[in-house]
Amino acid sequence: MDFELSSDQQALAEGMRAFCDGRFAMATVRSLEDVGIERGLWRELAEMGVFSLRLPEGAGGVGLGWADAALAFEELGRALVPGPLVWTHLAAGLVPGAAEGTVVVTGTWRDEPTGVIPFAGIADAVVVLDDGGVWLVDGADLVVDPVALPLDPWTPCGVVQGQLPQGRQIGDAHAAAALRRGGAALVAAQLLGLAEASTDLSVAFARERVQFDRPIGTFQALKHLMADMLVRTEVARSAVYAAGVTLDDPEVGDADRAVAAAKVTATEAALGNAKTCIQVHGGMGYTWEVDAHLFFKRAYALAPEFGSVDDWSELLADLLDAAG
Amino acid sequence: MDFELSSDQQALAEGMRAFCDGRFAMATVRSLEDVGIERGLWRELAEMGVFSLRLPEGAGGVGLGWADAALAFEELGRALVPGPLVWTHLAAGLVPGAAEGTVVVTGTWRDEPTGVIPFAGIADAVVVLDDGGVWLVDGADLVVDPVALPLDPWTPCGVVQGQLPQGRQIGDAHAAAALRRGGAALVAAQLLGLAEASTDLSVAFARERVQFDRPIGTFQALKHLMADMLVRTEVARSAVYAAGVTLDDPEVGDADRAVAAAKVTATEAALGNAKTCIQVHGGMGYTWEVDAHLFFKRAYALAPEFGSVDDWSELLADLLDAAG
Amino acid sequence: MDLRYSEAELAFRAELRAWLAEVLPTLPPKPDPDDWPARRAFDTGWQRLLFEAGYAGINWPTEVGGRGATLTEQLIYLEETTRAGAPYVGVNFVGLLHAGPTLMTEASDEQKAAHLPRILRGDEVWCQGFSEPGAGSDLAALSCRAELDGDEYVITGQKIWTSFAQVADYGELLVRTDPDAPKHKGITWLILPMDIPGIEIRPLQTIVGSTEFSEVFFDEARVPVANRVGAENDGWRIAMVTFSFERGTAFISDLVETDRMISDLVALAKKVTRRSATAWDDKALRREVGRMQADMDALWALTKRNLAQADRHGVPGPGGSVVKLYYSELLQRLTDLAMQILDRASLSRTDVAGLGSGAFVEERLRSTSFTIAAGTSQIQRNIVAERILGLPKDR
Amino acid sequence: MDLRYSEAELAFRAELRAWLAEVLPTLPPKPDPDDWPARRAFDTGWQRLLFEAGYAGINWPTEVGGRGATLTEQLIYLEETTRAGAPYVGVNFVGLLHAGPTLMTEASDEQKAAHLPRILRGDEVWCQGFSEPGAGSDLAALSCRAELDGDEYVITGQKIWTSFAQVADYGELLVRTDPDAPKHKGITWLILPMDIPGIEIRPLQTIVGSTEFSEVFFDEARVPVANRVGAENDGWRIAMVTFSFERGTAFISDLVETDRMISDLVALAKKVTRRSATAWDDKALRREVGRMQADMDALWALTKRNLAQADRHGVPGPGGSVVKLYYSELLQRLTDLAMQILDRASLSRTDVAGLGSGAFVEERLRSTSFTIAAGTSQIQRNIVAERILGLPKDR
Repeated sequence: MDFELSSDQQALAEGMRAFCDGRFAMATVRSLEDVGIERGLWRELAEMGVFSLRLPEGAGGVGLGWADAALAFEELGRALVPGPLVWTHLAAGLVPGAAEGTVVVTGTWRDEPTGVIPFAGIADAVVVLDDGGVWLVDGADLVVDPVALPLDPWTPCGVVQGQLPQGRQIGDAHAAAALRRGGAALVAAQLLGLAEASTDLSVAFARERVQFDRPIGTFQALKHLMADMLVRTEVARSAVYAAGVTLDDPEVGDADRAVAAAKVTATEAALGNAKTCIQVHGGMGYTWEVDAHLFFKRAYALAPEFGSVDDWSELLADLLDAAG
Repeated sequence: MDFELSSDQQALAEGMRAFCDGRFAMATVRSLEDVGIERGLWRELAEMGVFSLRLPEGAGGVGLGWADAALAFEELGRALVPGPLVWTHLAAGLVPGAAEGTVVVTGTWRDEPTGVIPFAGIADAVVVLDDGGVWLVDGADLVVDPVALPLDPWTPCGVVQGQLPQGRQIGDAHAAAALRRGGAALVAAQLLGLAEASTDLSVAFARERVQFDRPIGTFQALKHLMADMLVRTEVARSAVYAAGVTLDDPEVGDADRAVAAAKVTATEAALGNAKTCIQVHGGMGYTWEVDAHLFFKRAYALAPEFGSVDDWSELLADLLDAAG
Repeated sequence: MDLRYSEAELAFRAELRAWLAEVLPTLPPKPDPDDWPARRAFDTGWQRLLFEAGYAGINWPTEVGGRGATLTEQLIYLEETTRAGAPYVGVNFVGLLHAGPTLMTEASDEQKAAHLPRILRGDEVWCQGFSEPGAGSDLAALSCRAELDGDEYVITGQKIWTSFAQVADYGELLVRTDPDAPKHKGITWLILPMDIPGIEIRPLQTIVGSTEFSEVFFDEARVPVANRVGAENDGWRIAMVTFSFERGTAFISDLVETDRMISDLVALAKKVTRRSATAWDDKALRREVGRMQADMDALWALTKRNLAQADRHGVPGPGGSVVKLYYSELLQRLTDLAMQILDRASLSRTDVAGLGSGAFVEERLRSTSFTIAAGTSQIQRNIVAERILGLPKDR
Repeated sequence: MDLRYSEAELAFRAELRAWLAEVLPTLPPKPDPDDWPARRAFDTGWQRLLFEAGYAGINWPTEVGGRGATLTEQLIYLEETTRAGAPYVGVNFVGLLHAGPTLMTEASDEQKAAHLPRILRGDEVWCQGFSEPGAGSDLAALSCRAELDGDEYVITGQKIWTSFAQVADYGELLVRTDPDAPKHKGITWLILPMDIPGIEIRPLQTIVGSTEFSEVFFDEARVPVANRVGAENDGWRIAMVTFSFERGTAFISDLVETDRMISDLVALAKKVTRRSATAWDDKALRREVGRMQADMDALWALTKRNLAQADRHGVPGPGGSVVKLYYSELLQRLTDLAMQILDRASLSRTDVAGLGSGAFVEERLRSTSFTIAAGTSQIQRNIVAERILGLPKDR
């Protein structure tokens, strides 16, 4: 047992970070307001292997596992890269063009009651999960009313009008469950990245900002708020990495349970840290200019994806029940 | 409208505090460990009017209202006076001798699943509430197994063996509901008193205790913990007083709703403050010698009485539902 | 202790309610939040209506033309106007609740006569120039300079978080007149005409995308010495006098609205379906909502206690800090719970599927500022700890 | 990243498990917690069994007679012994985990030879004399004096929170040898024989009524200079060396037990009836328990990360402070939830109605100390903020 990044994993994470720093600098991310996706950048993500990461090398992929994918998605979360990254990643191998970045895929659950789908109207295809399997709906076959004012301007959404089309089946019930599990793990990784980045932003500000003749980071009350950010982040990181490893090697634990721990703790970390990040920034945290609100909005936008904290907590309780 | 203590109420509260300071100094309270009740002191409580406070003057009472009673019970809570004070107060006028302090009355709910009754085996009589009414069981008719190690050594308990006797009916269903409501309000008042006293104890300690060459009360982290104690206390105080006033004058609001707010906020204040009180005291807070644990144990001992936070929160939701 | 309204209070409520029922339907539609001239026109129009009906300056003494209402009447006024959906005080906020009260106690008779009647009638709009980029929680660290040149102060520097700057006629301005004095001792309070040369206003965009606040830049703007209120370098005391005007009424409208939001949340939860049941069938949610209502009812009772204590002793009891701390966190909890219930519907700031969801999402964003503005929760806890509990100062 | 145990690790686990299954049934019954001589006998007897089986000093290097196990083996050891209900390290705690490791790196060869083998065999019990009434979180403020008189130190002062003082043979003692030096610079580390004259031990009663801790009073107690470890006035550094010995294994037993408590809570909730249903039928409770299990599983994963990082870099990654902060609060939340479920059954510290409730009530009381002992949560947050996040020191 050695629950520490291998040197390959270290290199992967660093590579992804360097890529994001270069191609998704904050100014670039900011420029994607209201659209979320720029096709050229999307293809660059594909070239970086974001979507084909877990596809076998024979199928044009990188041949890596879930734990590696989690590291990549952590960096994408940290850099606030927008778009239906997880859905398109999951679709790679199932939907032609997804892996190559030529087809943008988003997704939903058939029993989602409000009809809201992130990037509907923008994405080329929509994957639909239900108890019976995985279905593919062409973007052109959806009638979508765009959300006028999305919570996260980098996550434009559409509301499906009328019945969601049945679509073409591209996977069985087993595959649907696997996508839900894997999707939750990767969203948890993005949330982890958000939690980290908002901690860094808070700490940097608190070291610079002077009030009462000293950096506000010397005030114990703020110090302790930020200590709790670090604690939440490290707890979540452990769960996210463990979920990745368990998805890769089911013998080391129950994959559903590991994913539940990841999604629950990473969501709490991202939301809790985003709130604290605004608070630490004081009035500046309430301005559009400071990045704090981007983390806040993205954390809320990702929280419901692939099952909420409540959903996964209930599932964990069911597992405990079954074990007891 | 004038939601501030009248001069009579001010005098009542001060009188009760002086009485408690004199007759229930901490050394006296400490001496009641494992027994909870001393008959002589109990009669002094009766003479002070603790039990007969709301009985009409014609019936040998003081003729005051629920709001006044709440002020008295706040002081009893603050001074950690042990015993089934609320049950005996509620029994005054229903159970001969209760008002005079010659008969100690405790109580329970017929559907209480565990059979635990505080002061069972010590009290002379047990009031039982159920959906059908109010019932009186003679202490001698109960077979009780004393709890070997009570959570709060000043709240010895017994576990009823076998079926709880039916008892003699002394009130109808309406009276049972009224006793539950009034009892919850007075327990909330006791919890408020606990919340206050544990704040005072913490503040006094934090002003004196020096670490790192300054009183620990200068450390912002502790300061903020104590600020939250004060906030919880004042929120709870407002709800408790409002519950008393509403019980006295049902035209000013829904009594159940007012009592719910009181029991919920006072329980949270007492528990939250008791925990913080131990934390502020550091290692000393974990010793028997310092009083912090008395507040902690009493808060937990009173929390379930006359309905828990969950019970009253659900009732409040039902009221909202009905109103909506 | 008495929670019953007197006959006079009930009559006041009835009369106000009748007037609101009559006048509100005659109002023009609410303007776009970013159309500041329209907002000024709307808010000052409403103020004029209040003035004509005798409700203007509800808390101002009758000597200066106010209503001179009791605190309970003020409570009723805020409760009824909020419930009826009457316009907020809006652009009249600084004039009516901040600068006006300061002028009343600290200004010369000429200054009072020049401004107070116009504020009451809605003829004059004020803004505030207190905070600066380097002086937020630490307001006394302000550095915007005013140098005396003949009978004028020449002002250079910057202010921030100035609401209504775009449409204000005057600003209450704190400037540093003695840079060598200890920081609280070198500050002066000026009446700033907003139309003089040397002032530049740059709106700041908030996280909800609004332009509620501005930055105001001063480049040798010249203000007559006659516009000084009180003595030179006595401005800190004067600013603090203003803060002490609060009598526990500050959050009443917010509480009324939050109370309504709890009921709205129940209605929303009954509409959101989760598998076969509604969200409201979820016991955990019901309990959580019940608990928030308990907190809300307690806060409402606390407000009444604060008013009663302010009435008797001149200052509100455990202080506005307690209400602000508890209320701002309650609102965040409430809107967070709504976000959970809404699940993917929370991704839209406008209503989805007829749920009435937009208001909750909007308020989840907006409420982030409630633990920051007008004294962060950290500053409020310091105040509670030091001024109420008597704990020693940090240093 | 790899969570699979190697063949060697699996073999270690199997062998240990077999040994435990064989030896545990032969142990005498656990003694009364307040019967200290019996506790010493029981705990040192167990230590002797460990020693004979080759498990003593699992984390000690083989050079000094320890097992020299890898960190993963230590994890397995702690996991298996806790799961099997084996005795705790008990009275051997200070010797095995604190004083022993210090002696290994800082003591003379004579001192090592005199003590290390005896600690490993369970022949020698140690206690700790660090904290004082005036030196808790601020340990360096300690004032217990040692004055040199010939070849002896004469000690006068007081220590507090000393576990096992009643039955210890030796104590690791921090004394002030230079009162004029800066506070960290005048401290010396001594091996204190507990049987010398001038030592008085007074047990302190805890809130659970136990005598886990004592106060130790010194009235001119004389300790040979030969008992000094390291140089005079170098004691603070030596004490810190000991703290740095932690490799992320400190809370493993606690985590294993808390994990089991969550399962026990499920079992309990299935037994508690509330009206017609059981507590476990309550969705809110299930969700809450599920969430705690998520936190617990994450903490367990964090522990494995800490161990892996300690293995590679010599120090555990984000530090024990993170685990301690999160774990101690999780345990308090868990036991609080149990108190709510138990309702009036929470009034008894012993089991009621066959619920298995006593352990939860007891732990609710006991866990109050977890956010205090070995560095309060406030001190831990300072450490995280300053040492991990690099925020500036308070002053």
